[in-house]
Amino acid sequence: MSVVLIVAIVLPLIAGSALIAFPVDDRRARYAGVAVTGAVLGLTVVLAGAFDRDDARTMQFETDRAWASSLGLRFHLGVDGISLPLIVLTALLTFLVAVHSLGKLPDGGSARAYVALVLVLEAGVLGTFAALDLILFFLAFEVVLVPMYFLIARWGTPGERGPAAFKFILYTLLGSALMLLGFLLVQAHTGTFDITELAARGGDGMSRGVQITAFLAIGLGLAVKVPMWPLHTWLPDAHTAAPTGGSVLLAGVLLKMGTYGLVRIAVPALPQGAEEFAPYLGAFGAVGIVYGSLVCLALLRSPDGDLKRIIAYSSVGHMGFALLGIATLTAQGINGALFVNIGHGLITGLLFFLAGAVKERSGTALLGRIGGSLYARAPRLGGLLAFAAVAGLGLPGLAGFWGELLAMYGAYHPADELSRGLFLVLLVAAALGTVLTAAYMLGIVRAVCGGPGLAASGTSETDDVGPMAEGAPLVRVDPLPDVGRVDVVAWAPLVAFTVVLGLWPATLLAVTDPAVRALLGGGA
Amino acid sequence: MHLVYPLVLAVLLFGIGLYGVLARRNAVLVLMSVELMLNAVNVNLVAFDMWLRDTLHAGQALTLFVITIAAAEIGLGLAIVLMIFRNRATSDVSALRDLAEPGAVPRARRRLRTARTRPGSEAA
Amino acid sequence: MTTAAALATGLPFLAAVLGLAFGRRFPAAARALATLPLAASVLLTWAVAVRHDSGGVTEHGTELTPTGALDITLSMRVDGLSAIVAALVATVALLVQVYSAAYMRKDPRYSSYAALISLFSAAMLLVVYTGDLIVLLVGWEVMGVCSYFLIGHYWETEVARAAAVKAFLVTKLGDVPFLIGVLVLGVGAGSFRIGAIVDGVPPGGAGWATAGTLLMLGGVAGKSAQVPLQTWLPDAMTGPTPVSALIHAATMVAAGAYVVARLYPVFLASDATLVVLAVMAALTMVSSALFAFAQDDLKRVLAWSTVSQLAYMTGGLAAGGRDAAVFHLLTHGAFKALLFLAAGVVIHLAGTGRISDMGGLRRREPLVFWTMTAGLGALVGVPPLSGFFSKEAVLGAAEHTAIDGGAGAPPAVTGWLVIVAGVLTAGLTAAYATRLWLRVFFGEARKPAPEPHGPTPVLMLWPLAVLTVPTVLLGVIGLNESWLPAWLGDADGRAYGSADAANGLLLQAPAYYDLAPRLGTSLAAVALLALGAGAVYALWRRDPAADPARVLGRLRGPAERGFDVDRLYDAVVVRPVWLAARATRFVDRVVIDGYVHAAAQGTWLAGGGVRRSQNGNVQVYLAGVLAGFVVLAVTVAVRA
Amino acid sequence: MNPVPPTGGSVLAAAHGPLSLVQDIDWAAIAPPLAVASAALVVLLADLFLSGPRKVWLAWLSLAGLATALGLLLPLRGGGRATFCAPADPATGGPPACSYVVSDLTLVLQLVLIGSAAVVVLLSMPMTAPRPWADESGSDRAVPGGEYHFLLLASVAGAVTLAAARDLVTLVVALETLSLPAFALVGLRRDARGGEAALKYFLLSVAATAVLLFGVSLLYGATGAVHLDRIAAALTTLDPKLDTVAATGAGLVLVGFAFKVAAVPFHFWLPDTYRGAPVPVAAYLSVVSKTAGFAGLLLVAGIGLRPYAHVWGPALAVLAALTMTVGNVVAVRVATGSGDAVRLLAWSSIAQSGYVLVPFGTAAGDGADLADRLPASVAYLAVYAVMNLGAFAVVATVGRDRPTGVVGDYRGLVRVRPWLALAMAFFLLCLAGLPPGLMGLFAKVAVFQSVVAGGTGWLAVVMAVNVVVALYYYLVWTALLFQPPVPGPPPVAGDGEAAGTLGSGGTLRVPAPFAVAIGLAFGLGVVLSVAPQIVLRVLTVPGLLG
Repeated sequence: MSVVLIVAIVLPLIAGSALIAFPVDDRRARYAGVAVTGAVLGLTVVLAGAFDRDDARTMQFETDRAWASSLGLRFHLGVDGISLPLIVLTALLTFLVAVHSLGKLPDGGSARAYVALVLVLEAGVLGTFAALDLILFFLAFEVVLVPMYFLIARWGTPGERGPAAFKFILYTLLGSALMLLGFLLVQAHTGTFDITELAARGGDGMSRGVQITAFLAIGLGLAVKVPMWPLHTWLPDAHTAAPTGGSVLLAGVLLKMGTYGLVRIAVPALPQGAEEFAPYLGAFGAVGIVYGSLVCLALLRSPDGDLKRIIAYSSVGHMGFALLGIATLTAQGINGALFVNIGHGLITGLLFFLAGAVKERSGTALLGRIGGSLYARAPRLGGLLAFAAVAGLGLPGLAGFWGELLAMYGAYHPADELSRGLFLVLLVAAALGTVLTAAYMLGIVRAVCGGPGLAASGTSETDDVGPMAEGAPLVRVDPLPDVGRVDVVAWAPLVAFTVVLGLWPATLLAVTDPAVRALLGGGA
Repeated sequence: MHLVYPLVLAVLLFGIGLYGVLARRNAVLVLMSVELMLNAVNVNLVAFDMWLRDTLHAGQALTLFVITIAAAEIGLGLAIVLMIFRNRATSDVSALRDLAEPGAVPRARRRLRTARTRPGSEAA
Repeated sequence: MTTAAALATGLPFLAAVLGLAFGRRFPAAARALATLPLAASVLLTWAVAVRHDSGGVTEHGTELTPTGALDITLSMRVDGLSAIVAALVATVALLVQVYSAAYMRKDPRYSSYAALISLFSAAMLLVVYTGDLIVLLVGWEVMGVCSYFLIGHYWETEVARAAAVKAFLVTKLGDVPFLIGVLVLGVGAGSFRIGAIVDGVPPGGAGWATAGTLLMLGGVAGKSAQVPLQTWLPDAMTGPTPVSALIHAATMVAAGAYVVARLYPVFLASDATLVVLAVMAALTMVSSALFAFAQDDLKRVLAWSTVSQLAYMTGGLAAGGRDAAVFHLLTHGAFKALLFLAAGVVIHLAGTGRISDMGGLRRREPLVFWTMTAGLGALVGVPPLSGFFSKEAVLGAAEHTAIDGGAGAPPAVTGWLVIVAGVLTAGLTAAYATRLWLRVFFGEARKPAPEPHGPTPVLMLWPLAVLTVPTVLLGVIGLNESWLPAWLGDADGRAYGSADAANGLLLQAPAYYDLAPRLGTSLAAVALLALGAGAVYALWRRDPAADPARVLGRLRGPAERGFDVDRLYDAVVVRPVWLAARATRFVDRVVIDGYVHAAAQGTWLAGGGVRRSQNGNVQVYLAGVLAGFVVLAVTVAVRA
Repeated sequence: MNPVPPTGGSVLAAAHGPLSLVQDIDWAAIAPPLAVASAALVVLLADLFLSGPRKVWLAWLSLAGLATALGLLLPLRGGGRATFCAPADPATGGPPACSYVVSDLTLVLQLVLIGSAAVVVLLSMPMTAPRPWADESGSDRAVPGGEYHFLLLASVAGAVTLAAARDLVTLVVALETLSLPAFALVGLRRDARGGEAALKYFLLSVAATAVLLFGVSLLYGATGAVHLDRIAAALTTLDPKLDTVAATGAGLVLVGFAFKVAAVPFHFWLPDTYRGAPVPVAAYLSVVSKTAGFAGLLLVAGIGLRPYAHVWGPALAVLAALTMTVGNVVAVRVATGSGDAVRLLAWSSIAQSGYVLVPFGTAAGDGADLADRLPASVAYLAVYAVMNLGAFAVVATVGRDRPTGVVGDYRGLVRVRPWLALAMAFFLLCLAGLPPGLMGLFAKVAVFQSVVAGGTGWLAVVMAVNVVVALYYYLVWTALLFQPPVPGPPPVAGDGEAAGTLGSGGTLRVPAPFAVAIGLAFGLGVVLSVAPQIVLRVLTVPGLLG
């Protein structure tokens, strides 16, 4: 089975580079893209099937071969309860983006190049989630940068794509360079890059000072990617400028590499470092939640409030919960963080698909000029946007709730060495953050979906003589093209998974919980 | 005689050569001052050799090499200066400003230059 | 038994999912899809109630999910309280679905409306039946979002959109402390299961119990529109009337009181919570009754009256009368649903919702007149009707706590608060009910009513008749101890024999289980009632056209606007949030992003500076080299 | 194969009688530089007899010479062969010190030097051969083939010898043999710019050499020895009076080599020289001359001045930080300002030499753990040679048909020459150290590893920031390769040449030798990216600095 894992990672890489190297006409390239990403999705599903659930704590499908022995780098891959869900999510989202690319692509480059870059991106992300060697993790972490840069710079919105793409890649590279320094510091003191070995050792062999410095370097690098509050300013620009497929992948999957890194590497390998920085991490996470929602509220009212920018800031808020969950250093907190990863990936992926669709139909993403009354003009699209917004605000019964609940549960009852007073304050801040999140999410629905009825539908006078009758003669709007066939295929899995994960969270928690307990048990 | 005399001489010679290289405008004079610096080195080497009573006489061997190197350099240096003189009709070292970074040369000197380097097209 | 309960919850949920997914394509099937599954769940809930009779708790469940610490279980906990309330909820929901089948027949979005009503019913049944607090929270918030969508049903109008957002945000604000309360109780008792929490609280009370219950009061206030968070309910009237009938009268708003009743032993153990609850209830009772008196819109009057009646229930709970409060919950559910549905017909007839334009409608639709009169009578507490018995039961319990409260009973102050507020509200209720009754049905129509489109459809009238039966007769079940109190069982759900109450085997003093009206409180209540009704009647007699509410004089304006609590919220909460939002955006754009751009700019300028040093002059280069050599030589020499 | 001392050139019995003048020479050890030097002479002579079109043979001759030199490296694998050894001085009783030692380090460096020189010869074929690739237009006007190849091979001979020199005299002579022909090569085109570049390079280089020699003399005076290992021994037991003299001498020697590798503030000559010289010569300077400079630095600092590590360690650390930062920061302005391709590569090569200097900066104490720090520089040098030569090869190719030599000329190259554009993108991303340029990434990780292990944290952070700044201008260039042509009239060329941007369909011919050079570099790059252990093995070779 370990061969399946390798093929799942290497196949998109080879296909992508082949597409870049050999000229193929656009139509066949798009179908090739769908085929390859579909195959990878199939492989990951096979992996999920073959995954031994009640032994979710140990690494499975492992391959471990030397690559550059004098550097200490080994080609060491493996999957456990923590990385399996993320791998399946990556494969799913990339497949949906490939399907989405069958429709209209923004101009800026050939579809062949677009699909190739998406495939290379997928290989990078899958590599990051499956890597069990620090340098291999760093390498896969960086493979993602160049394709994402070109996706934004070439297919983004013409005005702001250049600087936004540069801001994204330079900011993230600075983070990952610092992270590399942290890795090398760890290797200098423990002599190994192997993540499972480091987790098993739980930080002995490194003095407290070294652990703190290493955690600071690695933490900063990963925090840029999460994004943690003060290091987040690259995200809104990147999202506003990125094409739909790019935004979905950026928000759906790339952000998860940060939190995954924290859970997989920083917390278990450097327990004393984690203990030292947990309050700061939690504080920045909570600030991120409130800060993100406040900025979204401001964007709702401001003239240049862009729908995609609001969804980008909502990602800052949601990932704040993940950080808070991790900062509690408890099993339920980290389970919550992993659940937020998956839930946010699905919901924000759907939100960005919808935002892209709205932008495509109304020509602009600016709330002021979208023209509102989406319920009337494109009922199914309006309904889906309402569903995604409600899921986004963390409605229980949908995927967004469980992660936030567990993070708050962890914050209420953090690990013993952490100060309960601080985490209670963070809990209250996060809880109030959910109210603010609800405010701007419903604000979006109110600004985009509500509005005057359709001109053609005739006066829908109901018997109820409610406010309708007394209203002034209402302005009428003309209909927009509703959800197309490609869109349905691209979005249906996201909606389905959001509901399934919402109603039956055990599908995910049963897999991650044993691995997290092993991590903390082994680590602390 | 005590070692310090030749050393002081060498340092003085080196200083003079250094000043010559920095201050003189004419290329040939600059070459001469470089020679001075090299000869200072020779003085130094021979002085140390005697002082150390080195059986291998490494110092003097190196002096011979330095002398030959100096000769080669001067030959080549003069050839280059000659070429510039033929191209530019001047051997003023500070007049050669073609290869400066665009925008680094103060405005006053720019008009002197013949081929204006084209301002590059703005990169994306 | 629990499987029947699970099925009762699952059927409407299934209907909702099918309705939302395929509603648009098969509108005809929507009506059947709305009523049939709900009818089945009514039968199931009644079967559960009957089979339970006065038995103990039956609970079955499986582990929903591991969380890393306390696991969450998906379980159905059927005890007397949940069986009866579930039956009420299912029945009212069915009646509302039938009523709105006719009421909304021309509305293009009927299928999604009906699906949302089914989803709401499923969520409410989940809240009623579930045995785990987290799952209760799930049902709790799904109800919130259904009420948001249903209030915003007429999203064409701005006022509906605003009311929907306001309703959701205010309840969500209440849900924040509720969630934290759930966490506190869960961690305190070592499990999220209601059974474990109820048994886990020590008789003398515990820190976590008091804290947890106090925090949960936030959620109760939000959902049941009690004093701090009551402003959203009157605005929610912009939704269709059947929605108001179901959600904002009988079921959702009662969920707050239901949760307190469900976890009653925990509340009993924390006196501080009961005092706060009592204060909250008293304030709400009186103020909302006064606001109801000053309203001009028919549905807003009923909305404020709902708030004040809910305060009765929470007041009863605060004063130790759990069975009395639940009794009032049942009767109120029946007669308030009746009043709202009747109001729907009245507005349909009068063509407007404003009382000042109505008049003399009793001849137009006699059935509506008589059913509405019964409803108003029950609301006011006219002796033979159900309202009188349940209100007296609450006042009786309060009196018992005030005068001879035992060891386990709540503090006396809660009793006094509830009695005084209760009696006062009885008078005010009589006042606004009579004013409503006279101005709508008697005198001449002040505005020419539009020509109705034909007779009121029978499907709208039939539910009114059905609801009149419990409105009139339901009072009886409180008279005998072996009926309602026995069915409900003790506070912790355990059944008890007829004699146990007497010889003190139960949680509370025997008096709390006897719901028969006591002489003292009954006389006082009836006296106030007569006073209130008489005064309004006299005012009306003097000038039928004028509005009896003029007696409030200058107080009328603020009373109509609910003492401007909205403006207070706007000033204290909403505006500061917008300012904070704008400030945060400024900080984000200028300060945090500023540093990033400054770094880039710094690199740019540094590059320019150094580049200028490359000016092509060999002498400068040589100077650079030799300067470097001097610096290096000095540092080397110094360090050596 | 055989341990030191060599069996072949056994030292005559030092025990009896006075110093014997006849020395036994290990011909196998000195075969590579000898081969290159003789090839130079052969080319010089052949130039007399070949005329007209047959002049192309000169290039093939020099290639053949370099190939034989490479071949001669093979038997020396295993290293440890030494020759020209001075007998053990009876007074000090030290071991015999040899002037020419072929250790593993030397072999690696010689391999890099000769390989790079071969590629440079490939690149200079069109320029030096009259026909069929020669073209009169464009910036590469014809250069006298005979002189060019002779000078090139002479310079390479100097560089190869320098890699094996173990005493100051040989070092200095080799350095001069390397530099003098280079001055001539820069000015060989005899145009105004060439002349100016040659003069600047000459003056600065000579001044630096004078400083170097002065340092050598002081060092000799203080330690009384010329052989590096003897100097190291003497430095440990130096009497304090001579301490400052020895330290100053050491400093001055390092200044000489710092100039050679163009560390800031001794970098001023580099941009003007590269811009003035023909592109193949610029490539030669940026790779072979720089590698030789680093070889000298490695030998002197690594072996000779090892006890003074605490002195020159921090100094070189500051130098490294300065070099990286200045190189990258100015390159950013060049990329967005004039956008001159060769000048951008010049500043980029300054920044790259900063990265190579970083492991030197970690030296401290008595330099005990230098042996496992400095090999990172060697590894980086090898990788740098491949990627830099590749980049120069592409610039040379495009420069022939687009004489303006501006980065804008590369816009939309992927549509005109897809493989050329992909190769250029690969080289640039390697220089930036970002996947898909894995080779560059591994080299940077090796350097990072040595600096983090060395404990100079601040230098590691400075390098991390520099990697980010560097990415900007590499990415601006890479992005241009894939961008659609700018609509509207092509920017007016300064001197009216018909050099429209690529996008406007200007033809771009890729002569055969360029294609071979780029293919070789790209192939080697891909191989090293997939299997970095080939070059990274250097990191864990025991006693590399033996």
